[in-house]
Amino acid sequence: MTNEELIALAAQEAEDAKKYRYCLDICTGTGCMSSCSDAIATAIEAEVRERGLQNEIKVKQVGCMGLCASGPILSVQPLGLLYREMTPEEGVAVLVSLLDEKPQVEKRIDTLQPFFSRQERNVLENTGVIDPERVNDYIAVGGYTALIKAITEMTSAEVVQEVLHSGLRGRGGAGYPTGLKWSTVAKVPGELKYVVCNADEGDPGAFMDRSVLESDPHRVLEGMAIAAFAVGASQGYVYVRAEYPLAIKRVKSAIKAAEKMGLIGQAICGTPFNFRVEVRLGAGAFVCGEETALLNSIEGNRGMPRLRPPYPAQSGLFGKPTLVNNVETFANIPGIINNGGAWFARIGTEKSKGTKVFALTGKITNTGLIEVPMGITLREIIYDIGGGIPNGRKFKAVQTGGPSGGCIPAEHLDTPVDYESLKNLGSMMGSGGMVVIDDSSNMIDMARFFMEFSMEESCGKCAPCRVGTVQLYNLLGKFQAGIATEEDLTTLEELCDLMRNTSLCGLGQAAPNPILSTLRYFRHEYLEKIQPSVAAPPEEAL
Amino acid sequence: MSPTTPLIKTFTIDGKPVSATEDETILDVARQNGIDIPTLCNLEGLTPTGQCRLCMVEIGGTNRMVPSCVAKPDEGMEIVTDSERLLKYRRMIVELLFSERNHICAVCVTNGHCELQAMAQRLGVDHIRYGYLHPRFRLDGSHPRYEVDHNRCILCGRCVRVCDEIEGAHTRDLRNRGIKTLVITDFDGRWGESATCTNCGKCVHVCPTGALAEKGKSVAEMAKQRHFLPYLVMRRKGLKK
Amino acid sequence: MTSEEMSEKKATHKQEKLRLATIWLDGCSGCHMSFLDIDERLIELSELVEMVFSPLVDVKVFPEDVDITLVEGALGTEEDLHKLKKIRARTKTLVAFGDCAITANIPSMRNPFGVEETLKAVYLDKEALNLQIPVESVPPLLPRALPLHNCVKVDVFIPGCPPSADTIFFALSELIAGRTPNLMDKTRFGA
Amino acid sequence: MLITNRKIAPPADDKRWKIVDVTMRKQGYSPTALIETLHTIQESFGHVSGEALEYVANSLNVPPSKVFGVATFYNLFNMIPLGEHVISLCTGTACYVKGAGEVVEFMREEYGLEMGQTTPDGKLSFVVARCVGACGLAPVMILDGKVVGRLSPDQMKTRIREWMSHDE
Repeated sequence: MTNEELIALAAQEAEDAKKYRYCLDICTGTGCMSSCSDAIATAIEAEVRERGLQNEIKVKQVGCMGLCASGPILSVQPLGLLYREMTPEEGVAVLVSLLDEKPQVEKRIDTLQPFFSRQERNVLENTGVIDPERVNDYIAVGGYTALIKAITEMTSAEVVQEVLHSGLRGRGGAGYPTGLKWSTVAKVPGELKYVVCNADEGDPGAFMDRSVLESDPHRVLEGMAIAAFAVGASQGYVYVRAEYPLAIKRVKSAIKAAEKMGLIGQAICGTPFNFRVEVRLGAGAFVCGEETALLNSIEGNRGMPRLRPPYPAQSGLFGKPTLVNNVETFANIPGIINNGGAWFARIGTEKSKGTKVFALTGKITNTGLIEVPMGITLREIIYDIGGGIPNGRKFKAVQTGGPSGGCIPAEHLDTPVDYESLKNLGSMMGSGGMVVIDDSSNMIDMARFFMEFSMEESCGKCAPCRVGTVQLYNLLGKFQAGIATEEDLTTLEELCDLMRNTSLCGLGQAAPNPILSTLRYFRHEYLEKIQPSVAAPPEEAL
Repeated sequence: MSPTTPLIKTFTIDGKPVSATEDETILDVARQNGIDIPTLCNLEGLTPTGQCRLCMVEIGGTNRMVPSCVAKPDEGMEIVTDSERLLKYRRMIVELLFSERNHICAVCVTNGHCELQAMAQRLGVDHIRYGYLHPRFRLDGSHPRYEVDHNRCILCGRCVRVCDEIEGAHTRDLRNRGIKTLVITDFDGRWGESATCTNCGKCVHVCPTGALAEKGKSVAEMAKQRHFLPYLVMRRKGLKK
Repeated sequence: MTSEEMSEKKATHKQEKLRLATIWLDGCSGCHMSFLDIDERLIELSELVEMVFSPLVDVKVFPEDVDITLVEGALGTEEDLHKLKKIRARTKTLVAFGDCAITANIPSMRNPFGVEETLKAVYLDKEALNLQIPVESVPPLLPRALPLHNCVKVDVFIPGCPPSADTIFFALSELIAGRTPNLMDKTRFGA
Repeated sequence: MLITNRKIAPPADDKRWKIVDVTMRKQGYSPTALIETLHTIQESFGHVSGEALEYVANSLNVPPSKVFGVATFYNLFNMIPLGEHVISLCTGTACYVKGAGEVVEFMREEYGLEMGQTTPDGKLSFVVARCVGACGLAPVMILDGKVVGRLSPDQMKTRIREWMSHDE
């Protein structure tokens, strides 16, 4: 497919869209789907057929609209109306009200509320707007123009430069500058190189990558293809968690569709650039989110992290130079290529550019998927966008970064969200999970919950993580039971320090963070549990 | 000055000026210079994996630590192999290993010949601060000549590596993960019924503890013989040429 | 402590003998046997310390104000725990004496199986008369045999199964001299 | 253990093995196809049996211990068949914060099941799901493959009871 063909197709799609009076979009992300949102679509479609309005009303299954707390959500275009908590019958009722020219007021969502107005949607611009299973929908909103621009108008060095300019940093957690990673892989000589998309979103409490893959899979493929062009790779893998069946299905169908249109595959756009993509499934191991463990897993091995150096950029998948980026990172690329690095860098703080997608969950009114500019404060996210804490309870902490992150207390709510600030607070950006905790939760319980997770997910390769996580888990059990001693507190802190400094991979090194951060901000909760005198024999813990 | 990378790198270990070729690790160079860095998973002749974390050393002027068995030195580095901090971490790691399984030296076939026991002594570990986990294992005595006692295994992976890299059988691997990791034979079967084991006994002799032992040995009788390993590695290199 | 130091100490502090106690809990008495293997040096020792409680002497009640107590054996029963707490309260320097006291050693071999299964294996799964688990006049077992330091603060550890007589003598000499003995070049777990 | 270059016959005359063969053939019977093949087996048979492991080891020429090691490293593969009905409880953070722990208690009390266990009659399995990413709906369960969410622990209990009584 050439650029002209692409533009023509987009124009045709726009023309087609115009002939409908209304377009009813139903969210079919995992969240709404679990409330049978597909049945709503079916019911409305049946009604449309019955009334013979197929040429006037379009019913479309789209991806996540963000406000998962109110799903299933129905959106009416071009009126821009949103309806919450729909059932098939109610969906039909909305349709009927539209046909009566009196759009239903009941169950309408206020689209001017801060949840929508305070967001800045960039990665999620098409999410909840296009049908993720139709490549034409993506093309209609300008999809694949960035890829064609990159491979026909730019050199690979220019593409890398643009990404460097943008200041984009890895969205998987650590925040390594993406452009730098690309330029390293580009510089390593090699006939065969790989691009790997890390979609093994393992942090409990995070679903950004799932939503992006489910709602706008072509965007990720386009980003990967641009990356492949930039670094000189010809083969790509999307490593998706098996727990995300819908995302897997949509990525697979997106790959097929893109291949069919010649946007992926051999001699893309008539250029010598080849890029094939395959999907590989994770199989339930959090550690595979660590890039070297992920590579081992793609190779069919136990997902144990490798020693670095050599870094994947030099010797990655099957020993070849490999670029590993996460879903959201790739999803940022088309925008950067189309609009330029400077466009991207206009948003954000000095060191953290662009926008970030967060999954807002826990004890918060508006649970859902949001995208905000870097530098926004936690308070704005939780109180303005998130709508605060429900049930009249008090905010206690927000947990970011999953099992590798920490809990941030109320006194730091005005901290701007960027990589460095969150790290300075003893937490981390992570992949974007934000779990809000209210005053009904105990922080030792939280710390132990995460330590249990790390203990079960430790790969077992290095001793500090394999045994350290278990000992920490047991020690926290003593605190929970109120039979801990002063010495136990010292041991707890020493073990955290040991794991942080001596564990083999990032997961083990970061595993103590939930303890360290709760000790930092909620130390009194630990001290309250310490027995003044000698302790009783430890409980049977394991 | 030409910008080409010198083939020989010079640096210091504990203040002593030393040099390394491109392929040599910090541990290699330390050993050549009579500096003994503690290790448990490392064994000359097997691929180093850097997993026991005991051989970590400090890079002077930074807060960084690297596993010396795999890390290669950079020109001008100042390596510290022995500091209060390193000693503290090493002790803790050994204590964690003791707490993990049921290491009862007094009744062990390798009492007095055990690397874990010797490491505890060397590092001054006279008690274990962490709670013993006391897992339960079944012994495998099905092999006519050898036996496995997981109570004494520290998951160093030497047996897995020697079987794969030197013997070429890959009879052993690990099952599960994390604290539940266990060394297995074939499809987690009994050793005596293995279809792939060549009964060579290499795994027994590379094992640092009493986890793998010859049958019929009583307490303190199982000393390990490892001279075959560098010999075999040398022979095979020779044959390849 | 060198012998000169020791004779000096004898000369100057004759009237202020240190109060030494020893006890065995869940252990085999092997460490006490090794203690006796100090042989003739026991006489030297007796001039510096007063043995105020021990299975080797005839005292029924654990006294107050003990300077040094050597505790052999693990914590196996509730009674052991009770005793140890009392000992801790009455002792200045508590010494975990031997591997059982330090690691729970042999007694801990029952730990992976639990009390019930262990008792069943020992008292019921046998071909003998009067198969029954003893309950009367025996203290109940703790769920697990434990090292001393899991329950009380321990000041000095003397590893070994048993520690050699030389190790014990050296450790005591150092303690009497008011120093913390460094034993790791003399003994180890399982020594 | 078979060593041969020829195609190895499947353990039984069951069409599902053909699907497994397709997966392996697609990747040229490369040892790197191991995990993909295990996925296919799990999907086709509901579990990964000992004979399946042996078949894969022989077909892909991967050492038995490695096949077993890989299959047990990943949580998703189960070696024994699950019950007729499977309740997977998400144990992610959001679900935890919103009370998933009470469901664990309930399953223990009502059905005597700990996580990862199946009732002796083989009717019901209670397994852990890693975060399914539907945190907006916490707490979340997957009842026979269907995601059910946004229920209070009490409602969840009712759901489980309802669902269990269906085929009695």
